[in-house]
Amino acid sequence: MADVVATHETIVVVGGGISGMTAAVEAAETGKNVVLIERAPSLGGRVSQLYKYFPKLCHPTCGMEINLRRLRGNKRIKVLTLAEVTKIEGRAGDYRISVTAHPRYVNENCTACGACGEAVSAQIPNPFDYGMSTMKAAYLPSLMAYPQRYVIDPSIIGTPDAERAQAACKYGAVDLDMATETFTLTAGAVVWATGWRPYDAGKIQPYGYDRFANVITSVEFERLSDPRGPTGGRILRPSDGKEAKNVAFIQCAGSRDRNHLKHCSRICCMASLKQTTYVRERFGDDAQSTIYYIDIRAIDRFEDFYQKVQADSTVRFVKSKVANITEDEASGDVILHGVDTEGYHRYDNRHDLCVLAVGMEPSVDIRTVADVAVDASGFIEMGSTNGGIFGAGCASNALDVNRSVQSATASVLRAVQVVNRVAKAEG
Amino acid sequence: MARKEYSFYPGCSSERLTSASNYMVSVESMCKKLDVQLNEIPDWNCCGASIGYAEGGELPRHVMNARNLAISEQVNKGQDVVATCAACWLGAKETKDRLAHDSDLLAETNEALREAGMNLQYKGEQEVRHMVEVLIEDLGYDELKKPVVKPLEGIKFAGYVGCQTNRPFGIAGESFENPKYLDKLVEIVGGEPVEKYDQKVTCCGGALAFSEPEKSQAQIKKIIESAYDHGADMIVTPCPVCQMNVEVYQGQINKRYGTKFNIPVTYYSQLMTVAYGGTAKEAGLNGQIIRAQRLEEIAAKR
Amino acid sequence: MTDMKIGAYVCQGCGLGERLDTKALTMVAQKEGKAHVVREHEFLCNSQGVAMIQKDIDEGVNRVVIGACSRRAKAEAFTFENVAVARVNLREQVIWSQPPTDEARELTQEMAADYIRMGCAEAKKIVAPTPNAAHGTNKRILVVGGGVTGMTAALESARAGYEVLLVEKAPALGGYMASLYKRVPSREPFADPQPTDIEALVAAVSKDPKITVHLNSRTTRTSGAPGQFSVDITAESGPTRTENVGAIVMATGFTPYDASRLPEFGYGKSPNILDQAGLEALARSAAAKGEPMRRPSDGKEVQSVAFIQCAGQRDASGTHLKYCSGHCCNTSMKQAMYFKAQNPNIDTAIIYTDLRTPGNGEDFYRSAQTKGVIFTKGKVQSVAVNGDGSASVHFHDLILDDKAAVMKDVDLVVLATGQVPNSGVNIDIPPDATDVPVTEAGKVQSVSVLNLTYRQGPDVPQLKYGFTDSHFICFPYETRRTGIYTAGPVRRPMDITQAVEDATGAALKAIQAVENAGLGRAAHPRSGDLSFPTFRREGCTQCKRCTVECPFGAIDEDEQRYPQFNEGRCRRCGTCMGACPVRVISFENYSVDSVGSQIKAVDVPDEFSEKPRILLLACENDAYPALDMAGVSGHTSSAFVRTIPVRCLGSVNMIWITDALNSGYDGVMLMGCKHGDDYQCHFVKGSELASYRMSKIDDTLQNLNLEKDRVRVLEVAISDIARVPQFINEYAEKIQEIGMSPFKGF
Amino acid sequence: MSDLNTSMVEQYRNNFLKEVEANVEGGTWVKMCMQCGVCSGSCPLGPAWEHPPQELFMMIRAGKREEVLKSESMWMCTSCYNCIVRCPRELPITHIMHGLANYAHRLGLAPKMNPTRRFAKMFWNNLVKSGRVNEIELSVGLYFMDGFKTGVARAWAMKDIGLGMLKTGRLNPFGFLTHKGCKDKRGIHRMLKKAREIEDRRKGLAA
Repeated sequence: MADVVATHETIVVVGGGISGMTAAVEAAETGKNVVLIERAPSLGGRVSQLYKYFPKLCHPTCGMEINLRRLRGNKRIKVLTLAEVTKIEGRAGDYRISVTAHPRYVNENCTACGACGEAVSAQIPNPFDYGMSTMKAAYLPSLMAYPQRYVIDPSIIGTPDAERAQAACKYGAVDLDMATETFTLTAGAVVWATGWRPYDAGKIQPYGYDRFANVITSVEFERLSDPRGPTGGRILRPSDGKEAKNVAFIQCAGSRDRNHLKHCSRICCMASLKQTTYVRERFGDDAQSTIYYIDIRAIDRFEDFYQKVQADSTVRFVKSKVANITEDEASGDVILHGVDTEGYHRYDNRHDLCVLAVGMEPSVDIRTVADVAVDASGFIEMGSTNGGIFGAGCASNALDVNRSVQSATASVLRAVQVVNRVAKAEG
Repeated sequence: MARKEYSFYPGCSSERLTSASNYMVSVESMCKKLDVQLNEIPDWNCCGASIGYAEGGELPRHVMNARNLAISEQVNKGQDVVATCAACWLGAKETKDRLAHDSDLLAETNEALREAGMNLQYKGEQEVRHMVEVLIEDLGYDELKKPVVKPLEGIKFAGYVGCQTNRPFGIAGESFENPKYLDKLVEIVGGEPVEKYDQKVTCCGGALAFSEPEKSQAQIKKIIESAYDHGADMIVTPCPVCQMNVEVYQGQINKRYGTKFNIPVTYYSQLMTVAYGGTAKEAGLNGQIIRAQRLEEIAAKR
Repeated sequence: MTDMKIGAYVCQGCGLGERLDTKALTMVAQKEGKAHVVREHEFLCNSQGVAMIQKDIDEGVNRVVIGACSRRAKAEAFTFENVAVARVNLREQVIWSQPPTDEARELTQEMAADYIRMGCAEAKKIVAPTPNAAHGTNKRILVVGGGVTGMTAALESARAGYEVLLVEKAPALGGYMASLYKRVPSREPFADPQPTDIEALVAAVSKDPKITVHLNSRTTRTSGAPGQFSVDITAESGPTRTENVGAIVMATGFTPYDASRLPEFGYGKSPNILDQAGLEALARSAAAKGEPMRRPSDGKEVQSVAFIQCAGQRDASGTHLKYCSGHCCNTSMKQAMYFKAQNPNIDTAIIYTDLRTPGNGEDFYRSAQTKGVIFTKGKVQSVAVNGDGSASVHFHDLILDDKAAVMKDVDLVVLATGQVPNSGVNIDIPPDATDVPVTEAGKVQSVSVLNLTYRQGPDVPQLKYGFTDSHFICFPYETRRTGIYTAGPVRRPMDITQAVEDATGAALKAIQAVENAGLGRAAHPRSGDLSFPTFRREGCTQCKRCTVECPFGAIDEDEQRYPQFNEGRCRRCGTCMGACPVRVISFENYSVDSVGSQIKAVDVPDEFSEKPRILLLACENDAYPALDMAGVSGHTSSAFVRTIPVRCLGSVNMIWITDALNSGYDGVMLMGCKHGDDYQCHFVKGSELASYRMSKIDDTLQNLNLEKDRVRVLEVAISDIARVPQFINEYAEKIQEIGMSPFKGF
Repeated sequence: MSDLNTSMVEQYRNNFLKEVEANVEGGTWVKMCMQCGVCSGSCPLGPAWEHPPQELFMMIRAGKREEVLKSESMWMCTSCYNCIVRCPRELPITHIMHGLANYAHRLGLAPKMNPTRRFAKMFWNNLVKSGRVNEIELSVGLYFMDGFKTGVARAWAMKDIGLGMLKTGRLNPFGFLTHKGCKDKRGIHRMLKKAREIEDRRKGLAA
């Protein structure tokens, strides 16, 4: 990566999701040089795996297109994909950042013509669909992938498949000799935007995510509802491919729970409210959605959306933390057991599918990389204690997309302050 | 010198001619085979059981358990306390747990303890553990497999863990909803565990067996039905209360619900004793009201 | 201006070479497109290909036509300094949208040829834009509002090295936060109320050499554009000074919802019934005196308090605020803790329907419970005031389902009322309107904050409920007034922690605005665009449509009532260009002519050819990418369609459609973004205006006596990858059905 | 027995909650409940509860002293600990239920004829007598607690089980005579007497 030029006036942004991309373009459009580092082979992050955003029910790719255009057209931004930050040393205005870059086995000659994908036969689980579908081992990570370049999966390196991929490429873009590189970058400030990961639903034992096929997570449900997803958006349940018209949503699956995550993950209520509209969109009046909740947290104008969903006759609300789930082995249906605490009503409700609104936890433990203050949940604490390293988006708190972008924009100013001080000092 | 020694708290139901005497017999045989020595706590008393709460209240129950632990600290120095009964284990462990976090309660407990003989004082020096914990953690599955000479081939066991061996403390590394250790033990002795036995941690209503028979028997029915549905030949359990309830009420349940239940309910220790080559008597199989014939046959084999 | 020299380049990579006769295409470029230089290349986007083009440029080529992949691909490779580039999308929208069969070959080639013609036609009409010389360069930031949001914005801007002007209408800095006893905690362990530290903030602002503070002052006139705003600051005492600034952060905060509109909760009937602001005052004065909190009515030491959540909020009926103010649950817990700190035996009950403490607020919730604050899920029906000054709260206990639950004889009742934004005048409500929204009525005053001299009104447009929030999830700082950013509770209901974050973000955007204004670059979403609208004064009929329709209020009127373009405020969407009936408005690289000539460049076969021609004008932000991705995904669509990307449907000028129909096209499709409440148009009003204009197309069609179906307007989202080709094919069938246009060959 | 019974309780005020916090095992946790109901849904005897745990907690906060203490509900607890391990707020619900039952029982408010209350009393007295449970005495005592006739009937209904236990050597027919129990019976009795005194002192209950 000798071609990466970074100075004490450079802002390094770690994480290429919505927060990181925002931070990168906002900083670059303020006239700063940026290196954007993403672990995956393309930018976009978790939001690119969402079908729609609440409360507008618009599509994440819409904003993504604009951000990518801003990014493509801006010479101040250098993007590194398949790269991970392993260590950050130094202080505000003078950081040395160790980076490990994993091989893509495809160079910049790639035109994304797709020939290698056709040549390869091996299928691998598709991470974009959380493994609910498979894809060729030479692939374009997504239709919106940036960089718009194919990836050869390491699993086929050294196999005839890899040779076939190389042979199929007319442009010498497939380079099987690529190897892992490690190098060090200089930076004045760091925006840490590594985002969140869904809480491990298997740990919530009473809900049997690890035992019952038709108990899935909210992020998986996004893929099931997306026309570009594994079921072409036809909400088919895993056990038998039957249409899931009667769907249960369990709130606080892992959140607000001393046995799991003690914080409230903020987005889950709105996410489930939104997902009832997917069921409605797909099955019309045959849809049946039930939300099991403790408190519906639809703050500020989100309240409008809550009231809109409440008005939908196909959606039921049950004030209850579900006690446990059992499976009807014959049908594969899930049966939720518990008590509606508004007036004490016991239920044993049968559903086609149960969606766990899983909580958010930071996707990376930054303490393994840098000396930074975090809260009890591992989110980066705001404040000056962190020198020139600033948390952005869900690395700093459980936030929705809009607040993540706000947070990213704010973190850019904090980074700009640092590099401007440096610039002044260096004259 | 045995390879392991423990301070042993048998509990009321393990005495001669009591409801779990067969458990006791098999535990003794099992431990002999495994070269584990149990040193009974002298003049131990009842744990009070969970049902003791109404009349006993809080402190008296803790005091009862503290007395046993204090005697153990005095007599069986440096040994972990081991119980075979879920209630005894839980009672003692809860007391240890509460007294460790509540100095007032500790003071009050010792104040009362002084009234008993042997000028006792509870210090909380010893761990309180269940026999199953000891087997899994101190010996380990591999060690437990070694002595097997008569694998219990072809017998399908529903591993019924029940409540108090499982909650709130449970066995380290096991989940409350789907603990696997009983199934592992069954595998080790060559038997076949029931996959997806969905009632393995259902409460048998033991505490209410006498006072609310119809309610507890409704629970037991679920437990047995699922065992049958999943093709089990026998039920195996680590808890004397569970064993007794699930075994002895089958007749009444059949009357009440017109079912035809007649499934043996055994202890893990009985399985191991037989697999280790012990006789039916050594395994306390003669203590089964519903005979565990398949086990007896294997035990009878040369 | 040197004479035009066009270079046209056709790539053979990615299967173009196999699927198309690229040689023939270069001929088309040369003969019909009048390209001076034409070349084929087997791999145009690689270094040699690019070098080849650069060489020609160095030798005089000043207009480049690239016949290769979509403009959305390989942008880095095909950007050349000071040279206008026309991208011809032969890959995604020609060979990948057509079946790879021999039968399809002829039509595919015709398609490609047309696009080459169009590319050359466009190249003739565009030049690489250069920034307007008149752009502003002032980099000072004006912050309106001296509360925590405004002070944070000022301080953070100053720390980045920018001069700041801070205007506060009150005699002191601090705003609402200064009236708080303590604040909700912002740090681990999120257990106890925290000092506001407002004094420290005020001190920091006051002594910062880069910040100039004007107290007792208002912004009484604001004109200009990013980089060159001119602002009158008028002090209460009279004098007005005029200052120049580059960008503005509006942080005017909120006013608590008027509790006297809640007689059912007894407000006004007894001094012991307060709103949250009233309770803060009580706590402060008690603390100042070093005394316990007492009942206002008779000074009795408080023994019991009931907090009523959502008082006049989350009201679906529309009588009160419809929204949730977000902070009130935490605030009531904090206030209950005031009492627990005074005396743990004081009964403090919080009556709520949904407890809303996101993030670490959950820790604060647990902490409140640990301190003995009691939470009751219930709906309050009424509060009765007793003779002794105490009150009885009547409510429906939702857990015990007791509709007649009563909390008797409580000393204090605190109403958690909501935040009403201080957003000035709602420019969308006509002055004589009768049905004013609650939020308007709830305001203490509805006088203008900024007093903008803009043609479209004195304040920033409001989104909903008076809040000046952005409607874009991905772009929270998009206001419709370029260079003016709102932050804090005026933008959206929020607590202190969020307001601080928001202020910092808004400050960055303001700084970004002055930096870009200084370079003559456009702001989001066409960030960096150097082109700007100009108009032929002599052709203008002063119809004012452009000044009315510009979604960003960028166009004023000069003293002779001619449009006055403030390109600093302009977002380059071209809505003005679409609106102009006399077609005098244009951009250097996008004009009525540059698109019109593409339309005319298409070779329209005669009516017996069985080969209809359909014009598709597609929004470049959503529809066009969807068409690209349809190609990538292997969806095929009619070969009779000719697509032209437009900046926004708002920029579509009627003449394009009538010209197309007159020159023999058989149908015209427009694909733009969703409009209405949940609009997705990146230029806010573009697609809405387009659909409004198109609603009038029928008359035009009648005059030409053409069928209604000759024009079809469609709303598409970027994710409609599979639907877009369907729309096209359905329309192509419809055209087959109604037959060829009678206008061919004229 | 206690002036607590005559104490006036205001609805939705904290005095009953405070009473519970002072006198009931685990009582200080009642205020931590957030009414999610996972406990109520997790109880194996759920349907038998007139007021499930989370509702009892709400009733305590609402000051419904009579309804709570006179309720049969907490007597339905089987001590299975499902509620404890699932509670997101870590309330020791099982112990609170035991504590409420014990408190109601000691105040003499618990339902007189509740079978579990009566069995629990008999069980405790049985084990206290010798320091260890005397199973035969317990079961026979149980059958005959409502008099000789019903006793005979109950015993008859249970005879199969009894015989089964006898045959398999799991019941001692002569247990009445031979049951030994602990050696230090007097010590144990003194110890328990003391414990009771201390607890009553703490809870302001006259011994």
